[in-house]
Amino acid sequence: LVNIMERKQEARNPFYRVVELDDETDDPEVWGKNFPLQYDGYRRTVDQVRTRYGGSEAEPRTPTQADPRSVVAQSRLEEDPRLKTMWAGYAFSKDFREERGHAYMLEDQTFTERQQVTQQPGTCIHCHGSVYVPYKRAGGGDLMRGFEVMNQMKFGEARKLVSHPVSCIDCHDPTSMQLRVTRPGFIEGIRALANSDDPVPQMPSVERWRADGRKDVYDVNRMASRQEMRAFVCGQCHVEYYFKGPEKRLTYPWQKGLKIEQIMAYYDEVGHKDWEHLDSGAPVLKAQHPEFEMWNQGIHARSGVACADCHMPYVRHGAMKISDHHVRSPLLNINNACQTCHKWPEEELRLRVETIQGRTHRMRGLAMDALVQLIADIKVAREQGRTDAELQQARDFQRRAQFYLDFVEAENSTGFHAGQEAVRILGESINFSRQGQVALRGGVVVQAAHATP
Amino acid sequence: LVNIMERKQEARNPFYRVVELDDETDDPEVWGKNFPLQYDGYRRTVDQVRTRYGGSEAEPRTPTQADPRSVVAQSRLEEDPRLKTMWAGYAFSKDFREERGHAYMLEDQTFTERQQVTQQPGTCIHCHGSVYVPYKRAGGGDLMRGFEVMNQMKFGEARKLVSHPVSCIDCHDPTSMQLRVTRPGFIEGIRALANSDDPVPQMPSVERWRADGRKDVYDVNRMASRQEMRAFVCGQCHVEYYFKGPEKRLTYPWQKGLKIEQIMAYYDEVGHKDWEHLDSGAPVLKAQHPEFEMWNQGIHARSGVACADCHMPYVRHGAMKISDHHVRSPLLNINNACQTCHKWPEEELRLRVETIQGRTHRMRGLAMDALVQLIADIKVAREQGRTDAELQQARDFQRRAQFYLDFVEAENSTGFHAGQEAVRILGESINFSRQGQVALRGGVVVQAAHATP
Amino acid sequence: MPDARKSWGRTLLSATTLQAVLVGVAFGAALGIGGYTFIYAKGYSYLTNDPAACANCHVMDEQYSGWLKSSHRSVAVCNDCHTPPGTLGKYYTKASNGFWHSYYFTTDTFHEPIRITERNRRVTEQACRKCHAEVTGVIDAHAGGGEAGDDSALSCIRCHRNVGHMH
Ligand code: HEC
Ligand code: HEC
Ligand code: HEC
Ligand code: HEC
Ligand code: HEC
Ligand code: HEC
Ligand code: HEC
Ligand code: HEC
Ligand code: HEC
Ligand code: HEC
Ligand code: HEC
Ligand code: HEC
Ligand code: HEC
Ligand code: HEC
Ligand SMILES: [Ca+2]
Ligand SMILES: [Ca+2]
Repeated sequence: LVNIMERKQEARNPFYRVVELDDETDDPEVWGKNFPLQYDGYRRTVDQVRTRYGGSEAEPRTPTQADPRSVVAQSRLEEDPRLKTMWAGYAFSKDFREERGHAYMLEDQTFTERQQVTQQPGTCIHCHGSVYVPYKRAGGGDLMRGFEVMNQMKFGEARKLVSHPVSCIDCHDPTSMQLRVTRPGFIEGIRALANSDDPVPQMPSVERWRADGRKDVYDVNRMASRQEMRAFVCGQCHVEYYFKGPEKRLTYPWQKGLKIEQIMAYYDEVGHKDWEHLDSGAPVLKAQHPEFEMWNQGIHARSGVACADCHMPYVRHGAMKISDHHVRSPLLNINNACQTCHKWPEEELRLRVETIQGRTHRMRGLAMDALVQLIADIKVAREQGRTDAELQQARDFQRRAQFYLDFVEAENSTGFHAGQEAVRILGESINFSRQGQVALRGGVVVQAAHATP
Repeated sequence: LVNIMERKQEARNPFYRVVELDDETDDPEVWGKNFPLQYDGYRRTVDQVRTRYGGSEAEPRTPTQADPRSVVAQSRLEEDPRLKTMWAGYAFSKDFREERGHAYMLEDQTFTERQQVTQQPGTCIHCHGSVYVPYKRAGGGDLMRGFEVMNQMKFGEARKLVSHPVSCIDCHDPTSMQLRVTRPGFIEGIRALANSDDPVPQMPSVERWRADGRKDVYDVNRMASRQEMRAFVCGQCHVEYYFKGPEKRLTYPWQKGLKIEQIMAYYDEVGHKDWEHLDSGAPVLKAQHPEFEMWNQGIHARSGVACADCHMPYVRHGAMKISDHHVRSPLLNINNACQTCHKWPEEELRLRVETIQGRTHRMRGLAMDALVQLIADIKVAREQGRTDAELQQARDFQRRAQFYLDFVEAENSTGFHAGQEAVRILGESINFSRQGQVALRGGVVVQAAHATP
Repeated sequence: MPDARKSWGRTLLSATTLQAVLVGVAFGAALGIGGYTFIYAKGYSYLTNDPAACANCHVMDEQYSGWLKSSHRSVAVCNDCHTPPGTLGKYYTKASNGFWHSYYFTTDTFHEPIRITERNRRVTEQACRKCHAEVTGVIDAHAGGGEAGDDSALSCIRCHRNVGHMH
């Protein structure tokens, strides 16, 4: 067993190389032999601690045949029943829980009731397991090919091919340990974004590629800076998405840009709907965890502060410091996550976050009330026998109101990642819902709302 | 080469005392003899330069008998005619201009058309001129007494007693040069705030007074820290206000706190209205320049950054640093105003401000459309002969929608002072306007909007 | 990332047009001025290691008093962070900074607040690593060389801006 410190050019790496890692090693325990400290942190993502709006709460349950989990996170549906109305007719109205640590991603996906009420595609697994090796195997060495193959399996089949939650190999090159993006969804999504004209000052490498005449394609692993990669590896999964076409291809809706207006316009253009609303019959959409998109609208992204800076801050171990692989709410670790950059007391920093979250939470409540009232109105109008033509406008308002609201509701920082933008989106949602109610009653030029200077 | 010699000298003697200043010296030119650099800056507030949303534009006009001004700032009413609808029946619908530098405060107040359409009280002068000496004279040495006396004069009479715009003596003690508050309105307002239970972590001296058992009264000049005074001297005038009772006593509505909900609740409680809306008959309010209130909700106040830090930053004159008395938009002076704390390039800082202002401006537009539509609806309903009882609810919504919108519209940073809060307020305004429209049409439980968890 | 030459450009551009011309044509004169200050205003302080010496220029007062309050006051002097390792590089940097700062100080045409140039920022980033190799070895280990300034390196300053002198 060789002490790497002895070898000059590797003198920077104090770890012992106990085992050889290659591009087939997806078992984190094996990597852990070389990097025990990171592995220890990684394993601690099983912890469940609640913060004011985040973290998660361990809820005991009696295991069943269908769902052997003995502990789950609290149900968001019980916390706020209005969510059931918003999602009426969709699997989310059956089971939706607070998300918890990475260690649970595979089982939570496998056993959520949402799996029982609908037949989910293999695509799902893209973000809930260590799929890098399985994809390559399924594609005969070709990652993209494997992605396409597994997207088209039934979830159950695809699930069998995966044995770990997100693992070291999903974010790291096993030889250099450098960060790398392994997710086809992100590789294609960021490429589409680069091809758009949406300015992204917070992504220097994309702006550089554009400035250099957009030669061939934007290749994230070749072009992104290390600092960008500290956010991109998370953007592999913490994004809004949909399944495109019969091939169920996982797609990130970034063709026009990352802002809500641009994503909405994209879905309208491709005519996508996730389901038809049970009460209102509106063609609605489900937004999901757009942490990456929202972070991009915030001051931290603008200032070059990456996800890893806050969610995997450096922590000191003896003489050296390493990245804390216990990925979690930074509010459980304010000292390392925030205080190097912000010299305020921990309690003060917590209060600042909760002020931003509190405003967001209040507006979320108002937007939720408005939406639920609109849905009730359309339901009544429908029962009174109004025609689809008569309901069309109100339903269109619902589609927008609902997607805008859900975009913030599903974003897991309760607004912190982009405080002003989150509240702006909720304000627009309220405007849509209420205009829908007015439209149903007739007599006001609703278009005016867009006639704004 | 002389350059350096001079510099080494300057370092030793910052200024010469040429004249003696006492508590009667309100002529800035006299102070200027001792402090020529500050005086030079002070005089430069005549400059008119426009920024994207602020500054001001010099608009030439032909002087008339009634209004001898040959240059004014651009009319906000022409920029956005919706303002006339919002203020229908009130003096502001006749003349409302972009505000400009301190040098103009006296003449702009004296010659605005708002003076011709209404008989204004002497109270007005409190914030548009150097009233410290006049107040003391009118009160026989007693500032508060003089304040009461002049409040009850006609504007014209009070005006005659004042000869300068805000001057050195309004912010400085002539012997120590220390900052001091000279405005009765603020002295009483901040006292009322201190007596309330609204937490104000951004005002340490108030929190300390409360913690010490609220002994006698909070005395701003005795208790406030120097850093607090760097904001309080501005808060003397850049605040929301109204004239209380027949004595027309200038009052800052802070009894319950500085947030919009608290100010609204205060006005509801005392049953105050500024006028009855011409089109709708609603008992409405006019919000005015709540820079101090909004700044208090923002991250800068929370971080102890005062008005003077950005609007009167230190500038180096040779070896000494002085406060730039050319009070103006910081965007005209980004390097001194911002870069001492933010190492970003000037252009980048401008873009960050404009991003925050852009979101605010967009929401302002949506809120304005919603309000204008509500007013139109009430007008129609009225013409159709609906009773006051039937209109009561919609009018109440208008009262709220309008005050919330105006609170941000009248706040002169276009949201920058508290970006998320500004957009939140506008979102609530939209919710009020649209609910008013729905209420007029009947059939929805509007209260639900308040039933938010 | 601008290279050293570009950043000199930035520094020059920060002068008024008039000064820019002056610099262009009358480099000799500049040398004269710079040289004068170099002596009179103790510009040669650059050649010493005493932080107080840096403060011979009042425009350095802020950093000096900041340094006195900083976590590094007892462990690093200005030059530990603002000059590269190796005698030659060290004196080249000192000479050029010393000369240009003297020049700008005298002609009073520098951007305020003073901002570190790209070249000197890299020097500083290297300085951090020089003393903290042990602590940072791991986080730099897998970066492509981790040379300060190159895309694969982390910037220490991004998180530890205040270590030298509180901003
Ligand atoms: C400047 C610090 C910062 C950055 C950068 C940041 N976050 Fe966060 N994040 C937070 C805070 C603070 C919260 C709120 C945590 C809470 O409410 O307990 C949060 C919450 C979250 C949550 C929910 C956590 C929970 O406990 O439920 C997720 C998921 C998340 N962030 C992912 C990301 C991703 C992905 C990125 C980058 C695209 C990112 N964050 C960037 C600070 C940050
Ligand atoms: C392979 C997909 C994937 C990647 C890559 C990924 N995440 Fe996650 N993340 C998830 C899933 C899935 C969950 C929810 C797990 C659950 O609830 O069972 C989650 C949960 C979280 C949470 C919530 C923890 C809690 O206590 O609520 C945080 C915070 C988080 N991720 C941050 C990050 C950051 C930061 C990165 C990048 C350094 C990242 N994630 C990379 C899929 C991913
Ligand atoms: C583009 C990446 C991605 C895809 C595809 C994806 N997930 Fe997730 N999933 C996440 C992330 C990130 C989280 C954690 C954040 C959150 O819960 O909002 C999560 C959380 C979850 C959770 C825990 C919280 C909850 O919703 O109860 C479940 C269950 C889940 N996903 C199931 C699924 C199912 C079923 C599918 C396929 C239909 C799927 N996921 C597809 C990224 C993804
Ligand atoms: C969700 C993404 C993600 C996963 C999974 C992950 N890492 Fe990391 N890892 C990171 C990030 C981000 C960094 C910081 C890299 C940088 O700054 O260049 C990092 C850094 C490292 C480093 C460099 C030293 C340090 O601590 O900064 C090592 C070694 C490492 N990880 C080992 C592991 C091991 C072992 C595992 C599995 C047990 C693992 N990582 C799983 C994201 C991840
Ligand atoms: C690597 C540096 C860095 C880290 C880590 C960081 N921040 Fe920041 N933060 C910034 C910068 C830069 C800004 C923008 C203001 C500026 O330019 O100074 C900012 C702005 C803020 C603001 C004001 C903007 C707003 O949204 O209201 C808050 C609050 C804040 N940070 C809180 C936090 C918290 C809480 C954490 C930890 C969870 C954190 N920050 C982590 C650098 C950082
Ligand atoms: C952190 C910096 C900062 C602080 C602190 C601050 N402001 Fe501002 N202020 C700004 C910026 C930036 C603008 C926008 C200027 C523009 O749009 O041109 C502004 C705009 C204004 C305007 C309108 C100026 C114009 O050009 O029309 C007024 C009046 C104002 N502020 C007063 C105040 C007062 C009073 C306080 C304290 C209670 C304060 N400001 C605190 C930065 C600040
Ligand atoms: C005595 C009352 C008073 C005090 C005290 C006062 N202001 Fe003003 N301020 C005004 C008035 C009135 C105007 C508008 C003048 C006009 O438009 O004719 C104004 C205008 C301004 C403007 C707008 C300039 C422009 O170009 O649009 C700024 C910025 C400003 N004040 C900041 C401050 C700051 C900062 C302080 C404290 C250091 C302060 N003010 C103290 C009354 C005051
Ligand atoms: C509490 C302090 C205060 C009082 C009382 C006050 N003003 Fe002002 N006034 C200001 C400030 C601050 C500004 C600059 C900010 C702005 O214009 O929004 C201003 C701006 C103005 C302007 C220039 C911009 C515009 O509105 O066209 C006029 C005219 C004006 N005031 C007239 C009056 C009149 C008439 C009264 C009495 C009815 C009055 N003011 C009472 C503080 C005050
Ligand atoms: C609207 C308020 C206001 C007015 C009017 C005003 N000042 Fe000031 N002045 C300030 C503030 C704020 C400071 C900073 C004080 C501090 O930091 O303690 C200051 C500081 C000073 C100082 C201390 C040195 C410095 O520059 O920081 C002098 C001297 C001074 N002012 C002179 C004057 C003179 C002369 C006039 C009239 C021509 C004047 N001031 C008008 C607000 C004002
Ligand atoms: C005396 C110090 C100081 C000055 C001067 C200052 N800021 Fe800040 N700024 C801060 C602090 C402190 C924060 C909060 C984040 C943190 O804690 O680092 C902040 C936050 C911000 C943010 C992020 C919060 C938000 O509203 O999105 C922006 C943008 C910003 N400042 C811009 C400016 C601009 C523009 C100016 C000049 C007009 C300015 N600042 C002047 C200290 C300052
Ligand atoms: C002769 C007066 C003088 C002395 C002595 C002096 N400085 Fe400076 N320094 C200046 C001036 C003037 C500037 C601004 C020039 C500019 O912006 O390029 C400056 C700028 C700087 C900068 C930022 C700009 C850059 O070039 O990166 C650094 C770092 C710096 N000085 C460090 C030092 C150190 C370390 C010492 C002592 C060894 C020192 N200075 C001594 C006058 C001086
Ligand atoms: C001349 C050697 C030297 C240089 C150059 C140096 N340091 Fe240090 N640094 C030290 C020593 C010695 C300590 C004290 C170590 C301890 O307390 O354990 C220290 C402490 C620290 C600390 C912990 C105390 C704190 O401020 O939080 C940080 C962080 C740090 N250095 C970062 C840096 C950065 C970043 C740079 C470059 C900008 C730098 N150092 C340059 C020697 C140096
Ligand atoms: C992404 C933010 C970040 C970056 C980049 C960063 N650090 Fe740190 N650093 C931290 C945090 C957080 C800690 C605190 C770790 C702890 O106390 O557990 C730390 C700790 C340290 C310490 C030890 C302080 C002590 O407790 O003695 C030193 C020394 C240090 N850093 C130097 C550096 C140097 C040199 C670099 C550049 C090569 C660097 N850091 C880059 C965030 C960062
Ligand atoms: C421990 C490292 C360290 C020490 C010691 C140190 N500095 Fe610095 N200095 C820095 C860093 C890091 C920056 C860049 C700061 C930034 O970009 O925000 C800097 C920037 C500067 C600048 C540019 C302006 C500014 O403040 O950003 C000047 C001038 C300067 N230093 C002078 C000095 C002087 C004079 C001393 C000694 C009294 C000194 N420094 C000691 C690390 C140090
Ligand atoms: Ca959670
Ligand atoms: Ca103005």
